[in-house]
Formats: sequence, structure tokens, C-alpha cells
Amino acid sequence: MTLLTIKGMRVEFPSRRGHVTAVQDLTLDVAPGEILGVVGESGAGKSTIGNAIIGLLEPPGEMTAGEITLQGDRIDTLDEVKMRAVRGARIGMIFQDPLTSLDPLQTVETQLIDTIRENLGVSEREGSERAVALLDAVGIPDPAIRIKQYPHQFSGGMRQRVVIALALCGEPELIIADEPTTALDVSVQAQILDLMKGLCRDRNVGMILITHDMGVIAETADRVAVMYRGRVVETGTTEQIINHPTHEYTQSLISAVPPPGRRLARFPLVTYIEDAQERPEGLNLATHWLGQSRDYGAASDTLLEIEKLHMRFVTRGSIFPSKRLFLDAVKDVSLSIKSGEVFGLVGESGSGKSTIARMITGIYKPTSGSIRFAGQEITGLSRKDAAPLRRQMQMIFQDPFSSLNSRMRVKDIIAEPIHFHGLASSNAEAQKIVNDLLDVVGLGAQAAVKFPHEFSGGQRQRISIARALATRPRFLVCDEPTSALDVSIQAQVLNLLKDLQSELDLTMMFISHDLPVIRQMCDRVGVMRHGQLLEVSETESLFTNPQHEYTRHLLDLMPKFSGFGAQAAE
Amino acid sequence: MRSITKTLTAAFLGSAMLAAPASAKEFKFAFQGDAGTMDPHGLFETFTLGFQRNIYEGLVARDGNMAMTGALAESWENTSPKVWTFNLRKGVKFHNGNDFTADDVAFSVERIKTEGSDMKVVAALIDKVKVIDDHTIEFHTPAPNPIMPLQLEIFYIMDKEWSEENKTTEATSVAGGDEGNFANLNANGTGPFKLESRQSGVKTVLVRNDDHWEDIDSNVTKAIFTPIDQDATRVAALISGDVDLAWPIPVQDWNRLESADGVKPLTGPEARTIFLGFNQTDDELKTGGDATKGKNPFKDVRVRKAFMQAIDIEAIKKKIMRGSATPAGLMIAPQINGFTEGQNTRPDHDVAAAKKLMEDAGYGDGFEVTMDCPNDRYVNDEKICQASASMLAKIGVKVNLLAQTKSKYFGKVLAQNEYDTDFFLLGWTPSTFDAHNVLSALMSCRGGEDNIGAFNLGGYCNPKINELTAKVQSETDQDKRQAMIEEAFQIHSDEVGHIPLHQQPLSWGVSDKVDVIQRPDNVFDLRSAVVK
Amino acid sequence: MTDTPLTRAPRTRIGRFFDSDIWYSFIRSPLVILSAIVSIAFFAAALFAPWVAPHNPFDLASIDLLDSSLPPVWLEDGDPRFLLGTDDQGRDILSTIIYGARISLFVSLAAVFFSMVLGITLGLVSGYVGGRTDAIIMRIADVQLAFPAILIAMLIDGVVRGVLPRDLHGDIAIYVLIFAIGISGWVQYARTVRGSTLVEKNKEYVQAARVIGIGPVIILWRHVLPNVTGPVLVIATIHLAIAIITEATLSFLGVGVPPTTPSMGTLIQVGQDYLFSGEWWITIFPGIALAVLVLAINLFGDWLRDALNPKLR
Amino acid sequence: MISFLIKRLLQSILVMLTVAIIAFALFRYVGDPINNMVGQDTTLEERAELRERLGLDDPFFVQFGRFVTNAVQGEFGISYQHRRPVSELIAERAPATLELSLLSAILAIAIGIPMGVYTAIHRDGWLSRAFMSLSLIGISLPTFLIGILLILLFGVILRWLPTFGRGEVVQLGWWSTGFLTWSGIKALIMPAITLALFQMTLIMRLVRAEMLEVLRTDFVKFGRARGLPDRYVHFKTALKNTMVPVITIIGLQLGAIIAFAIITETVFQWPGMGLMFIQAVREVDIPIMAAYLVMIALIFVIINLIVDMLYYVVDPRLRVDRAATGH
Repeated sequence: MTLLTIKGMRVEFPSRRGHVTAVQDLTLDVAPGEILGVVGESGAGKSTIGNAIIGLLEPPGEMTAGEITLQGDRIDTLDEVKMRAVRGARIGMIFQDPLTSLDPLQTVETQLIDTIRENLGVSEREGSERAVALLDAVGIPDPAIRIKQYPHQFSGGMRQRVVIALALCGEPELIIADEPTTALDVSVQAQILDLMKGLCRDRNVGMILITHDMGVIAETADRVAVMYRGRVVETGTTEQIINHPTHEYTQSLISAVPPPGRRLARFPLVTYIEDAQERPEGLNLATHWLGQSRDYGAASDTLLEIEKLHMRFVTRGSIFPSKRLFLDAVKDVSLSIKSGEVFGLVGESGSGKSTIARMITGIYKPTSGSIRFAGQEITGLSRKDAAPLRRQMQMIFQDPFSSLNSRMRVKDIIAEPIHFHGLASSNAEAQKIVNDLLDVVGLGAQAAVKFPHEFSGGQRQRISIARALATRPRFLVCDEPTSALDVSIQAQVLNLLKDLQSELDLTMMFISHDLPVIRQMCDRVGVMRHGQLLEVSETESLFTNPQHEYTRHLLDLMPKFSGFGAQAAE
Repeated sequence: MRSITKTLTAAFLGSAMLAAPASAKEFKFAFQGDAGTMDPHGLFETFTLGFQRNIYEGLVARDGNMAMTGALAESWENTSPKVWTFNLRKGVKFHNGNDFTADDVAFSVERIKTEGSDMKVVAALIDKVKVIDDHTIEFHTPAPNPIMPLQLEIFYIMDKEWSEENKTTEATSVAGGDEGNFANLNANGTGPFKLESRQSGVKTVLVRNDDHWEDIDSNVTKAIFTPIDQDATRVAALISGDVDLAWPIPVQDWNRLESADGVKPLTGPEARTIFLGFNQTDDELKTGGDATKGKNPFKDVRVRKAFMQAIDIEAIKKKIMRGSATPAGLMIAPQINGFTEGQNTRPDHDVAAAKKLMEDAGYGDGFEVTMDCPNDRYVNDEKICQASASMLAKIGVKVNLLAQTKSKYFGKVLAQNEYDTDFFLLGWTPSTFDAHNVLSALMSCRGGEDNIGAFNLGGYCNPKINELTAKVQSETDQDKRQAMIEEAFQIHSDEVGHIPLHQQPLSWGVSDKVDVIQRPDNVFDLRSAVVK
Repeated sequence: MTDTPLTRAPRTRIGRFFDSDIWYSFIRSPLVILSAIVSIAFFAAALFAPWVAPHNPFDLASIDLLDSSLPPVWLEDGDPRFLLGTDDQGRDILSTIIYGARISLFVSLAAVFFSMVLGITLGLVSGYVGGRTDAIIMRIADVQLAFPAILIAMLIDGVVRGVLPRDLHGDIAIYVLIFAIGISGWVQYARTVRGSTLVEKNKEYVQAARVIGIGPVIILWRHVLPNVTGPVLVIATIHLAIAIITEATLSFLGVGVPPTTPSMGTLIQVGQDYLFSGEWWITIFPGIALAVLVLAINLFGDWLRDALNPKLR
Repeated sequence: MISFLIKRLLQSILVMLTVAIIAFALFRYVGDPINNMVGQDTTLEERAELRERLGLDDPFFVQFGRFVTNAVQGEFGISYQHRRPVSELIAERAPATLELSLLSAILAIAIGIPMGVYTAIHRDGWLSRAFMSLSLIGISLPTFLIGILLILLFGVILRWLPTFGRGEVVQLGWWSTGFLTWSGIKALIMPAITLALFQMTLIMRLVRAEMLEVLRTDFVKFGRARGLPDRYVHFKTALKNTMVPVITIIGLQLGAIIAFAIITETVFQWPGMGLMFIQAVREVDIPIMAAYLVMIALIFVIINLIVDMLYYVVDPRLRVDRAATGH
């Protein structure tokens, strides 16, 4: 028996440049109690499915073909009033961001009770009882007390639990969860996934779990539909898809996921993905501009040395010192990075790893402590005195969309550091260097005249890399360089970074929350939590023989998905 | 403040609770500004004094035809060359019930000599006073003064006891702070109306004084005065019946009033002469450009004459004054004692002749000068200035117009600011209705005694005129006097000391429901108001 | 919304302007096109007034008082020389409107520009530097918000009248007005720019520039400023409309430009004296012109705000 | 709550002090108090004596301190024009302005907000488009022009309403009100509408913009997705969230109404503070200008305090930690 059936669905967004087809020929079904994973990368059309089912497509989008039936009832043709009776009562929905999904001005209680009464038509009192019970069911401690609170008094994970409780208010038969854990930390993510799994099983509710994360699918879904460019390319049980994918796209997608269990020299080249780029053959970096005149002082063994670095932010200013609130983002961290080494920093959000990167590169001024680069103390330097050192260290940022100034052409973006540090004697020379750099990162010189928005996320990250390389640095700080990218793109960017690192003998600090990625990239790893550096060790020994309890905890939470041949967990 | 509140409350309760008696006649009127103060000695200004006239009275008064009549004085005589004796009216009471006596007159004379007084011009006429008895008083003058009673019309008498009780024995001055300020807001006169309430700049309510000594025409029991400074609002208020009398009415709105139901314009010639004047004192124009470096073209009579011929007074009359002005060749109006029709001529409007004169004077290419002009004092004052500017442009003179509100304008051009003007527009009504006033105030050289030439802003100076003026002052033979006046005016006209423009019209708007008498000096006297 | 297939192109440069969504949205709305045409017509007429206007109302020598108060040409007594009639001094109404628009637009544009420069500078500094500087600037902005433009402008005018010699006032009245209207408008810009700067300065492209070693002034100028121009443009458009009204209102209240060089507000004020006397054209035509100009600019600004706001599309 | 209020109060005092400095500077340096007090024939010695008596030779801070002390007691000196203490004049004029502003504010809010909500919900309806077009015309016509046209139509042509002034007023203690007499109410109608029109269109457009913003939020979408009806989503969720930013701006607008009253009062000859102020500006009557400035600031500060308290009521996030929400 199937709960929901979608047949031949097609969703189009009319625009002045012609209709954009977001989803086509989509056929899916979900059984009661079953979790169907819908996986795909950005632009695959997976969120559109959820919105289409529930009848809340963003205008001007509309479903132009196909049918949706819920327990035999056709629901795609219902009018607004009848559709409203379906929403909440028969189909619940969970959105990605728990911070914005709740009305900030009403108590959790009001939101729950109003939703329950609207959907079930019960009395105020019964509604209240059900609300408390629901909160209890989603694992909120002291539900009778916490129900009186406002959303901002809950943490992110707790809020997502409230969102789930709200989705369950109308006792729906089906829940659509759209990236329900993407905005959460790994440890919280696991709990929420467990909760959802349990609820589906206990209440015999079907679920469509929309995600980009193969790991989440592997952990949670019973069956998987892989989407690519608005179409389902492959459907099957989770085990089948992960271990024996038949479609070429699925294969490349899975091969791009960094395996947590071992270190690859390079990721396999994913040919299926269209903007896959490798740089031209025969480019010899040793003779290239980048390789020339690396006129730095003698490379000492230790390039960067950090001692007792401390960073304190004021979170609430006040004229009374006792009223001020502080956040110690980094607490007395000491570490050193050897020349030619890739040093990894891993930790959850708020652990202080990005703050360290920003102190090294001079964006933040440390509260106390010292940073020595190539033997020179850099914390107290004026901007002018620091300039020669700045040239030697560059940074690659996380968000490919905000890290490039959208008002500048690519050539100007890359040329800016060249001009600033006076590395070219003429505009023509600078242009030449820009073109070379674009070649190096695999974009080609024709990219120079374009604007950032004309590029995809992965390509933009390549531009960022080209800009970072433009000063011929010897030290590169990569702050979550791939976490905003789809896995297949991530694989390519990581490949590029690996190549550059080895060919140019770069020293790197590589920051990530993603342990498998760390394992692929780093020689040594430091683990951070709450601003403290808990443990530093060689990568292999960290993964095989973690010393600190927290490290072990992190490793436990690491998705067990490991690509071809590995066993899907549970 | 509190007392006003009380009276206001009482008034409201009164009017709200009782149906108004059939005989109650309410009269509402509006002017473009407010009376500056209720203190009769606080401000020498036509409207303020005209308004106070309903509450306070002087020894003498003028009736609707400007004829002298007795008010608080029943009769007066020049008992010796330097003494005037006034026989005061008996049985007159102030609004608070106090009797009016010669002591009050003596007190009032003292009061206008105090620091805050704006009536020092009047005070200067009186050397000392001598109380003969309760109802007889002598005024001793510094020199023989045959027209003194005329000059006392705007000198109002206050109650000595009341002033002492309320600590307002000195004329209201801002320097004194709150104390002594009482008379600014409160009034206790002998006039036919009592001050019931006053919010300065907003509303002043007068009620009939039933104990008034005089039998007047008015049947008004309550008069409400509101200043409305926007012309359009004032006209609208009249047309919509919100006020019964409003003035001034822009001359261009006369037709509108004619065609509207229930209202009509009330017009007549005003004794005020509007004229232009030049700086003839300085050796270099204050506001001139390069063309007048080190020179003052206005010292050349040809330039002054050219200016006069350049101005097309008929066009101003027809277009700006809508036919309502009387073009003038003399500095005084026909109503003024000393006027001769034969002298009231102007040179023809002739641009070519004017240009020729300019060339002869060496200003063929013209020059630049700033013109001072009030914009809320005379009928269409600013528009006249603008028109003059464009007419003068045709003979090459670039006039930069500085039009300002009257307070700023007067603040700039009058004596206290050392006559800071090169070229100006001014209007003048001789308060005595005698030519001597004009000769003395406008046409005599400045710097003499007794404020002579005080309003001769441009400093036109011909000692001969001063001489004649002094003679006119004390000459009692009317024919001789007239001859001297004419001689002085002829000198002035020949030298184009000023450019007389016209007598402006009185321009009031009245409701058909009321009758009022319009005085030629633009003063509205409630004594004449009758509600039909 | 990472999944929306219609990934919207971020803002485009002028070079690609005609391919942009803004241009598309523009050519699709006739009302906006009309308002743009009207605005441009006003600007052009004002700019080229000496060539466009049939008469020069400021050339006093060319005015004849005998031509005054003529009705528009289509009415009885209308004179073909004066399409919209003449005012009380004999000036051609059409020409005075054109020259008046010139003054109104000059004052408003200059005031807007002044506000904009001041507001953007303070906003950038406030947002980028932060801390005490930010607090001080924003408190001043708060205080100033208590006083509407018109009030500030009047105060400044009053002060200038009190401080400067009287004669000078006429000459510098226009600059006083520009200063007064300008100084009263900076808060909007400063707040918006500060808000955008706070967002932009934490964006990684700014951090990237800092990593390169670039100093704050160049970062603000080259990186932050171009990225905050969108909202500034919208504010400037709407501010222009407000500035025109403010100028007109001040002139109407008698504290604006002197009547010898009348702006549109002065014209309306002067004409108001003739509303009851039947010479309605003296005030009605400038009134209509003012309203149409402001309406056109507002319509344009309204559309611009929507068009530049990606969320609304 | 207490500490929050104290903080706001301190800020308000700071604002008032800033304005006081400006007012003082106006008072002390723009208009020469001596020149404005004495006649032209006062001797130099007398002037010097007056200077001393008025304390104009004292150090700046002493003078400023005295100014503030006086201002707190409502003393701003004596108007040059009216020759009366400014405090008295203000007390006399304030009721007229406050009543007019209050009525206008109520009109603007009572009509503006519902229209804004309507146009946001029915974004493309013809009535919404009509409202939006009208509102554009509303903000494009200068207030004074609207006033003149209203007077012409209702006062002169139709003769329904009085063209100027307040009509009959009733004294309630020192407060004079026009609400208690028929003529007072009739006199209020046109000025109040004229004054309200601009603010009304502003509020309407603001509410619409904010509401559209809120209607796009996730929590509204989530509300719909849980089957909550439109009525609930629009009014209980969206409108309430709209009010948070709207309250601030409406607060500011109310302050603006009082200042904008200058224009309306001039056109309608409304005997309020605005009319007095514009006359003061023309006459350079500095004490009135200074006092008016301080009055407006005070009203602004009071409104702001009320707005802050309203915020507190509406937005629960503030009750815990204001800094966390980062306005």
C-alpha cells in the first residue's frame, strides 16, 4: 500500500527568458512509516517537490503536468480551501532553518495549541494537553514549563524539535522534511535524525527527507531517489544506491564523498558533472610565474608559531564594567606549523577555529598572545610594516558568493593584490599574471572579463584561490573552503588545493568541521572546542587513536557512509 | 493668566448655558497682524493704537471724518503760547469703576516718559503738567505749539490706582521681566469696550462697557478680533462668513467680494502716500557695483529725475492696484492740510527721456543698487517694488530687491540701524493730518532737534526746507503758512527728493450684516460698528 | 531556497544594463516609462531653460507690467505670446515655471547631493569603524530624526537670518536653503549605508581585501561603497521628491528663495494671492507642474525600490 | 525591565541635553539678548550692567547650567515679539497644536494601518492599486496646496466648514479644548485631514512594505504549511510581526506631525505652537525658537519612551536580553 504517489510531475517557472522547468517526469511513491530520501545537488529541484506536494509553490511556479495522490485522493487539483485541510492535518512540513521557522512573537504554547485546534478542532484544554505531550514526544525536557516560553529561549536543536512538534500537531500521515538538519551542528544533527526516524516508525508516518547530504541519507532513509537536473535518475533502497549505484551520476556523486576511513591521493575525476574543470595539461608550475622568484627568507623549519593566543569579544557593552558581557572565542591557544605542512583545525561551529584564522591573517587583533611568522612577531605590526608579510600569507574563505566583490570584474579582483603589493610593473604585465593564474586554477583566461555572478559556486571558489595565489604566498589559510559547495564540486576544489600545495610547496592551515575532508587534506590536525585546543596529532593517529574524549565523540558522530564498498551503517 | 482662564471659563459657561439674549450683537473682525500689546504706551504703531482706541481714550479724538472732537477733555485752549489747558470730562469712570481725574492724566504723562515707553515722541511735546483741579490740567510745552491737541490723539489715559495696584506704573518693556508686564495683557480704560480676554497672536475678545459716557452708534455687545496673516485665509474667512470685517483685502480680490453673496469691498482713498527714496547722504552707494565705485549717483538730480520718469505709475495703478490707487505728484494726500492740486503733478512716464538723463549724468550703462522693501506693510508693497525694479531695468539700472517683513525692514532702514539703505519704498500718513508733519519727518535735513528728519531715510537735505518747516510750525496765519508749505514742496519736487508714487486705497471687506465707518487713516473704530 | 532552479543573477553593471531585469521591468511598465519621461523632460527644460522657455522672466528689462495678469491663451483675453498666461508682474507663466523648476531642481538636487555625500560618508565610517564613533554618529542621527526636515531647515534659515547681515541673506538664500534641506536629510542615507556597511564589512570579500593588506579608506571606497549604492539610489530618488516639496513649502512659508528668483514654491505662494480674484492660472499651473514633477519622481522611485529589491520580484 | 527603562531614560536625558546645547547656543549667540531687550538709546554702561545682571559674562558652563535649570522649570525668557514669557505663550498655544496633532495622528493610524494591511494582503487587487496610486498622489501634493484647495472647496465654495482658527474653545484648567463645542469640532476637521493625509499615506506604505516582508518569512510559510487559515496567518502572525518595526517609525511620524503642523497651522491660521514658531522664525524671535526646539525634542523623547515600552510589550525577545536581538 502506498501513502503518497507522484506520477509524471512537471513543475515550471515561467520567466521572461522562457519557462524554466524545475522538475519533470517525476514519479515517486512513499509508503506509511517509510522514509524516502530525495538526494541531489543544488538546482536539482528537490525542494520544489516538497513545495509542489503541499501546494505552496513560490509564484510564479506551477505544476503543469502529473498528478499527486494521497491515500488515493487526488490532492494536486484541490482548491485552496480544501488544500488547507490537507496541510497540517494530512501532510506536515519541516523546513531547513529552525531559527526562522517559528513566529518570534508568540509562545510555543500558542503556536502549538492554535495549530492543534485549527487542524483537529479540539477544545482548548485538550489542545493544551496534546501540546505538552507532543513536546514531550519530540524530546523536550520539562515540556509543561518550556511550553510557556518564546522561541528565542530555545537553542537551535531544541527549536527544530519544536518545529517537528508543530509539524506533528495535525497528526499528519506524511511529513516532508526539507533539509531538516543542514543548519545544525553534527552532534545535534544526529539526535534530530534519530528523533525523526523514531517518530516515523512509532506513528507509522511516511516521510520524504530532502537533503544534499549522502551521509544523512545513509543514516536515515529506507529508500532513496537521486535527482539530477529536475529528474529522478535512479531510485532504490538505500543499500542499493550507496553500494551498487547503477546510474553514472549516482556513481560520480558517491565517489566524490570524502571517505572518512582512508586517505585518497586524489578524488576521482567526476566527468559527469558539467562544470568539471581541470587545468590544462602541460602547465609547469616550476617555470610559471607562480613558481618564480619565491624570494622569501630562508625557510626555517617552523613557519608559523602561535603562543597563548587569546581573543575576547564584547557581546554587551555597558558603562558599568560589571554589566559587560564577554565571549572568549579563543582561549590561550598555542600551536606551530612547519614549513610545507598542511595543518588542520577541526571543531564545531563556535569552537574558535575561524577566529584563529582571522587573527593570523590580521583581520582580528588578538587580545593577547603572540603570532610569529617566519620568525617575526606580527601581532603588533602596523599595516604598513605588516604588508610584506601579508603578501606571504593569504586566505581562502568559505562562502564563494560573498568572498568576491560582485561589482568588480574577475580580472580586477585578481589584479587587486598584484597592484597593491606592486608585483607587476605595468597593467599589461598584471593582466598577463591574471590570465596565468586563471589558467592555473582551471578557469582559463576568458574568465577575466566576466563578473562573479556569471560563475557557479565552484568556479567562484577557484577565482578566490587565484586571488589568494596572486601574491605568491607561501602560507595559505583555508577557512572551510568547500563547506558551501556540493560534494562533487568539493572534490574538484580539494583536488586543486592538493595539487597546488604539493607543486608550490605551500604551507597550509586547513579549517573544517568535516572530519572526512580533514582526513583527506591534512598532515596534522588540531581539535578545538569552546575556544580551546584540545589535542594536536598526526592525522592518521588522530583517526585511529584519538586521545581526547571529545575527539572520540566527534569521530563517533561522523557519518559512517564511506562510498563504494563500505558498509552502510545500521 | 489665571484670571484670563477664569474669565474665559465664565464666558464659556455663560454663552453655553444661557441662550444668548436677543439684543446680543456679536461682531467679528480680522486684521493681518495682531495688536502688539494692550499697553497703550508700549508700541507706537497705527493698528495697535487703533485697536487700543476701543478700550482706552485720549483727551481728544477724531470722528469718522477725521474731525477733531473732545474725548476725555471736553474743551481745551492755548492759554498762553507755551501752555495748553484741558478741561476734563466729569463723571467718567474706568472699567474697574475708578473715577477719571486729572491725576490719571498726570500719571499717564509720567508713564510715557518711562524707559519702556514707545510714546516718547509725545512725551517730548510736554515739558511738564500742572494739575489745577480734579478736572482741569495744564500742559506746558517746550516751545509754542499751535497743533498740540492734534498730536495728542494717540496719547491714551490710564488709571493711576489700577496701575499702581498692578505694579505697572512703567510702560511695558521686555527688559523688566514678568513684573510690570501686567498692562501688556490686561487693560483698564475708559473706552466703550472692555477687554474680556486676550491670547496674543490668536484672539482678543472685547465686551461692551455699558457705563461708557458717550452715546455711540454701535450696538455691538461683544467683539472678537482675530489676526489672520495669510491674505487668502483672511479673504476666505470673510467670504465664508467667519468674520464680519477683514482688512486689508488684496485689491485684486475686490471683484471676488463684489460677486460673492453677503460681502462687499469697502474702499476709499487712504491719506497714506507711498513713495520711493534715495540715499543722498553717503559718498558711495553701499550696495552699488563697480559702476558706482566711489560715487553716489543719487546725489545727481538727473538720476533721481530719470528714476521718476522711468516709473510708469499708470501701469502700476492699472495692473497692480487694479485701478484703485491715486497717482501722486506730491508727498501728501488731498485730505492733508496743505495739499494743493496745482502742485500734484508728475513728469510724464518717458523711458527715452529717462535714458537720456542717465546718459547725461554719466550712467548710460546703468548701475546696480539694492532696494529695500517691506512685504507686509502697504497694499501690494512688494509687487510695486518688483514692478519698479523691472521698469528701472529698462533704463539700465539693476535693482536687487530685498523684500522683508515690516519688522525686519524697519529694523534695517530706520534710525536705530543708521539708515542702512540706498533705495527704499516707504509709506507715510501724517498723524496730524497736516503737511508740517511730512515736512518735518520726511523732508527736513536730519540731525536737527526734536527728531527732525527722523524718517528722512535717504538723508535728502535742503536747509531751506528746514527753515520753512520751522516757520510753518509756529506760523498761525493760514495763508502765509500755506504759501510756505507750497514753497517747500516745490523745492522738494524740483529736486526730486523722493519719488511720490500714489495714495493707496483703503481696502476692507465687510459683511452685508454690518455697517462700519472706514476712517481715511485705516483705523477701524468699533464705535462705528452696527450689526444689522 | 538553495534549490530554486531560477538562480537569479545578482545585480548587473551598466554595460549589461539593457539585458538586466531592471531594464526589463522598466520597459514593461508604461506608467514608469511615462514618469521617467516626465522627469527627464523637467530636468531638460530646467537645464536648457534659456533655450526652452519662450521668455526670460529674470530679465527685468523684458517684462512689461502692462502684460500682467493675462489669462492662458485659450481663454478670452489670452495673448498668443503667453501660452499659460502671465502673472501679476507680466511674466510668462510657462517661462516662470520652467525657470522656477530650474531653481527648484537646482536646490533639491544640490541638497540631495549634499545629504548623500554627508550621509554616505558618515554611514560608511559609522558602520565600518563601529564602536564609539558609531555610537556618537548614530545618537546624533537619532536626535536629528526628532526634527523633520522642514523644521531643521526653518531653524537654520532663522539662525542665518539672525547671524548674517540682512543684505547678504538674499544673495545666499539659495545656498542656505540647500544647506538646510541637505543637512536635514543625511540621516536616512547614513542609516541605510551603515546598515549595508555592517553587512558588507563582514562579507568575505572585504576580509579578503584586508588580508591583502588594503587600508580601510580604499576598502570603503572601492569595495563597500559600490555595493551599497542600490538602496542609496532609491533613497536619493525619494529624497529628491521630498526635497522639492520641502523647498516649495519653505518658499511658501516665506523662508525660502527670494521672490526675485522665484522657485515653484514661491510661484504658488505668490499666485495664492490671486486664487480668489479669478487669476487662478498664476497658482494652479505651477501647482500642477510641481505635483506632476514630484509624482513622476515618486513613481520612478517607487518602481526603482521594488526593482532593486530582489525579494520583491 | 527597570534597567532597560533606566538606560532609555538616560539616553533621553542625553538627547535633551544635546538639544538644550543647540537651543542655548541659539539663544546665547544667535540673537543678542541685550540688543533685543533694550532700546537704541540705552548707554553702554547700562548695557554692561544688564549684561552682568543677566549673567552673560559668566563662564559658558555656568550660563548653560542656568539655561538648563530655567528650561527644566519651563522658563525660556521673554519673547521679543510678544513681550511675554515664552513659557506662558507655549502653555497657551500647546493645547491647540496637541489636539490637532493628536486627532491627525489617530486619523493617520486608524486609516493608514488598515489600508497598509489590505494592500499588502491583496497585493494585486484593483483596490490595492487604487490605494497605492492615491497614496502616491498624497505624498506628491504639498501639504499647503492641499490645505488651500480644501479651504477653497469646503470653506469658500460649499461653506460647510470654517476656514480658519479653532472655533469656540472651552477652558479646562489651563488647557483649552476645541473638542467640546460644535464649532470647535467643525474647525478641526479640515486642518486635521490636511495634516493627517501625508502621514497616513506614509504609514500605509510603510505597513504595506513591512507586511510584505513578513509575509515572505519562513514562519509565515510554515504557518501556512501547517494548515493555519489566511485570517490567522495574516493577522495573528504577520500583522503582529509587522508592528515591531512599524511602531518605531509611527512613533517618529507622530513627532513629525507636531512639527509638520507648522504648515497646516499657517494655512489654517490655527493658533498653535507652529504658527507661533514660523512667525518667530520670520521675526528672529530666538527665545521662542529655542523653546520650540526643546518642546519638540521633549515630545519626541516622550514618544520614544512610549514606543520603547510598547516594544517591550510586543516583542518578547526584548524581555530577556535586548542586545541579543541586535537592532
